[in-house]
Amino acid sequence: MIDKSFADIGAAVADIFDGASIMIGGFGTAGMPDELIDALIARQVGDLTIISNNAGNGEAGVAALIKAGRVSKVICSFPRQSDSHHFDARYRAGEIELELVPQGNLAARIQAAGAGLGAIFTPTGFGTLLAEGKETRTIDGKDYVLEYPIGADFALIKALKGDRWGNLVYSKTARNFGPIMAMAAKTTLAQVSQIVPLGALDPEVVVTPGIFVQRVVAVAAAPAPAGSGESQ
Amino acid sequence: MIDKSFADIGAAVADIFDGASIMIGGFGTAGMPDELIDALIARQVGDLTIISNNAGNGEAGVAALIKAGRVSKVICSFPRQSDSHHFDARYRAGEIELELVPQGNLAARIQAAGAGLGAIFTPTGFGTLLAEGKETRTIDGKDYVLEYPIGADFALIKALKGDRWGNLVYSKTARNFGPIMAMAAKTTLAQVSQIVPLGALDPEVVVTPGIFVQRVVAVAAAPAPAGSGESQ
Amino acid sequence: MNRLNREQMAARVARDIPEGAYVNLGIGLPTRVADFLPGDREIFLQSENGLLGMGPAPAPGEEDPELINAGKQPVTLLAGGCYFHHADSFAMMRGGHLDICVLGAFQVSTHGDLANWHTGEPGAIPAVGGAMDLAIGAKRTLVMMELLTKQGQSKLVEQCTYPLTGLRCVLRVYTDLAVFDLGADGARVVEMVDGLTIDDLSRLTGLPLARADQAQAI
Amino acid sequence: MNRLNREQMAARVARDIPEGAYVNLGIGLPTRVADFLPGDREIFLQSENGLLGMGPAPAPGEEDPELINAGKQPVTLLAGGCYFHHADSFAMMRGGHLDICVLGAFQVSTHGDLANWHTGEPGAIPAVGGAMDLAIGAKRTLVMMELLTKQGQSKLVEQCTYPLTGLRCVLRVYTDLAVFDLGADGARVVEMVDGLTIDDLSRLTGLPLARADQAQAI
Repeated sequence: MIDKSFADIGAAVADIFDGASIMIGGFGTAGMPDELIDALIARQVGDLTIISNNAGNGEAGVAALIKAGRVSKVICSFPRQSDSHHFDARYRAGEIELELVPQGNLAARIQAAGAGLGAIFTPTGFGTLLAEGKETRTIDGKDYVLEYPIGADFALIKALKGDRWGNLVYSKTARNFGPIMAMAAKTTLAQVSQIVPLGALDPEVVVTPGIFVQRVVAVAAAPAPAGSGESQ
Repeated sequence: MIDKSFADIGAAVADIFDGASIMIGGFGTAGMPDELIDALIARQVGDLTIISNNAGNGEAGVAALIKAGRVSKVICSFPRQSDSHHFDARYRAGEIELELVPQGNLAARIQAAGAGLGAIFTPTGFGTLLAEGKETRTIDGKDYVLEYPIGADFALIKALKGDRWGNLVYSKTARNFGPIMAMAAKTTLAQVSQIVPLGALDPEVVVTPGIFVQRVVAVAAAPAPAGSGESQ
Repeated sequence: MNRLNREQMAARVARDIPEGAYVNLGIGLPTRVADFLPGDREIFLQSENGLLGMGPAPAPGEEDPELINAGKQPVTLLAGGCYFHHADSFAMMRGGHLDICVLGAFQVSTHGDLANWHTGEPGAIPAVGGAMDLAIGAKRTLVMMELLTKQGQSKLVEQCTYPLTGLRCVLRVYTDLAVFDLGADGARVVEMVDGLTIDDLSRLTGLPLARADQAQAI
Repeated sequence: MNRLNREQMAARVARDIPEGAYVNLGIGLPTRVADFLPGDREIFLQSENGLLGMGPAPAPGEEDPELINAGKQPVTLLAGGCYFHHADSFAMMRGGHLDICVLGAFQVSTHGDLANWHTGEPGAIPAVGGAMDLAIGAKRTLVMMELLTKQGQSKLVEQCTYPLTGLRCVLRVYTDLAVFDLGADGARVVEMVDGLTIDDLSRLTGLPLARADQAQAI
């Protein structure tokens, strides 16, 4: 019997190694796998390359990982936020390398990695600083930049429900990068609010098929923040 | 109020023109939009380029369109089937041009068109007849072929349910090319078994967001063939 | 001279968004356009973090941390809206499926180059988000901005001096003083506020400006 | 000499598919492997027309025309299976997510080239389907075929003469007479049926054949 669920979140991250590349889902705090990141912080691995839309905000999630000094490089589209002070400080101190990628190129490059493409000509960034030195081509009168896939050793993502085969469904805009990161990483860890019995997820509505997910960890749903309504 | 539903299937196809490129969903007969194709046949337009996985089988769907002499070119992965006699005859008579595309390249090129990519380096077909004359490149030690997007003037697809904004859900393996063709065509026509009120489709389970669909036509669900069980 | 305030600018942009349009409103000032879309017009707002059919802000106490817009503010979803992942969301944007995108800008050139992501200041931490994708993807990319900086310099320029977001992508600029159509021939004034002349605008911007055939008061 | 029949070949392949493997079984002979997968082993069958967790054929009268496999035969879906569109399906195949793909072949070369889509006959209508994607995408591409044609010619060859499906993609070939591992060094015999020698196989195939270190009877 195949059971991808892990009762122990520490065991789920136990093989993440020094120097690993790690995709982390989430857009802002929506879909940020805080508990998996906390478990990763509890392990003493560093020199990590983080691929995520943001470079952390506030004190939890990617920000906590950066604060703990475990990150040597960030590949993201939007590092600078009003509360990205942990990234800002490490970056200004020269302790973190930044590869800035337009958000659509980030999504497309992650998807390309999952789909096995060698490279893609993308329309975004042509003629800008972020395409400097990159190969370009005019196709049918439109200009494109050649971009390469972004894969990773691990992906840490957050979904709503999962089953023991790794099938996942998400909640609202917390879906964001989860499905494509799951496809692009060698090993994908999903934290979910609930592990449901096999067959409980309608096969028509599974968003991430289990083939893309290696480990599923149930975490208690966070208590709704004061003043917030439902947060399933 | 935006209402993409068409009560008259003939009106839905009324602007399809001579020489148009038309994507047609379906894998075998699953997901084949027979009623839309019948409506198209009833119009007297020809010289059509059809993009579909197969080149028709039996007497209905794409096969009927070919039989009626409306098709001058087929872009597909698998034209030859035991009952593809209408295509076979026209092809052997030199009346239909065939562009044979590996199925994964077909899917990826359609998806690339919908996503606005200029071209993609794909792993499939390298070193084969189907890549002859195409640009190739070795990336990270692996060989790829440069392939260009495939878009179309129209897509005719079959879904299970739709709403007046064009949101769609599908049935089982009848989903196949529908979602990506909807994204790649300038005008997408979806036939559905049922048009449901706005909001009746769970926003988490919509497979094709309405932005990709311009027209929705309800057709009576076909009576289940003798000896077949449920066919929603 | 009736310089438009920010609400009036947002209302002016909203007027040009037809029923049925698929629209992305950029972070900041463009977000306000939503407040001025008439309730009897069905318009589809997309947010690049994965939703289409975005509704207004939730009532206090009804916020859901997993239902936010690209500016990370709590929003709602209309009946008929839906969610999707980031690659599909940017396929909408980059694949030409959005009818209109409204963006803020540091500078826009008269031939439509856009600079809105980076001041280029040494030491500034760059952040681009979806700006470059939005700039080049929509059928019509519109900019709304005040025409002049606080120091009185024109943000409509012959050549952008800030790092570019996209080339020749902006079709129209809505400002507090005038509306401009842009193109290979340069900027044409479509509308001006009362009491302003083309000469005034040319002086303020330092640009040769033509008047569109159908130019009128805002 | 106990030449394997087709059921025995399918059973032999099935033995090598471990629990938890994600597997695509090609149209034709490979489809039969499913019948020999032990019921106590959870193995995930993928079909490129958009399903994962494929179950056995439905009972007569229970066929659903919208639930078919890549060979267009009616199938079922296991609890825990799911549906997806064609681009995601081929991402599974081409992105290296499948552990094993089992294909039929016209010819396989000793260094792993595969020819299984086209006889190259003039006048034949070519059809490729997903063959080229399957050949190059899975972590392990396996072939099952009879070693000799009806005319007695070896289908394991030094160089394929039929048009290629993929280059250097086949790792192992299961035949009715022997199992071969392929690679840059050529073919090595992993198993033979009782009563056959390496010399017999070399004579039948016309190939220099090495015996794998762990070679044994099938």
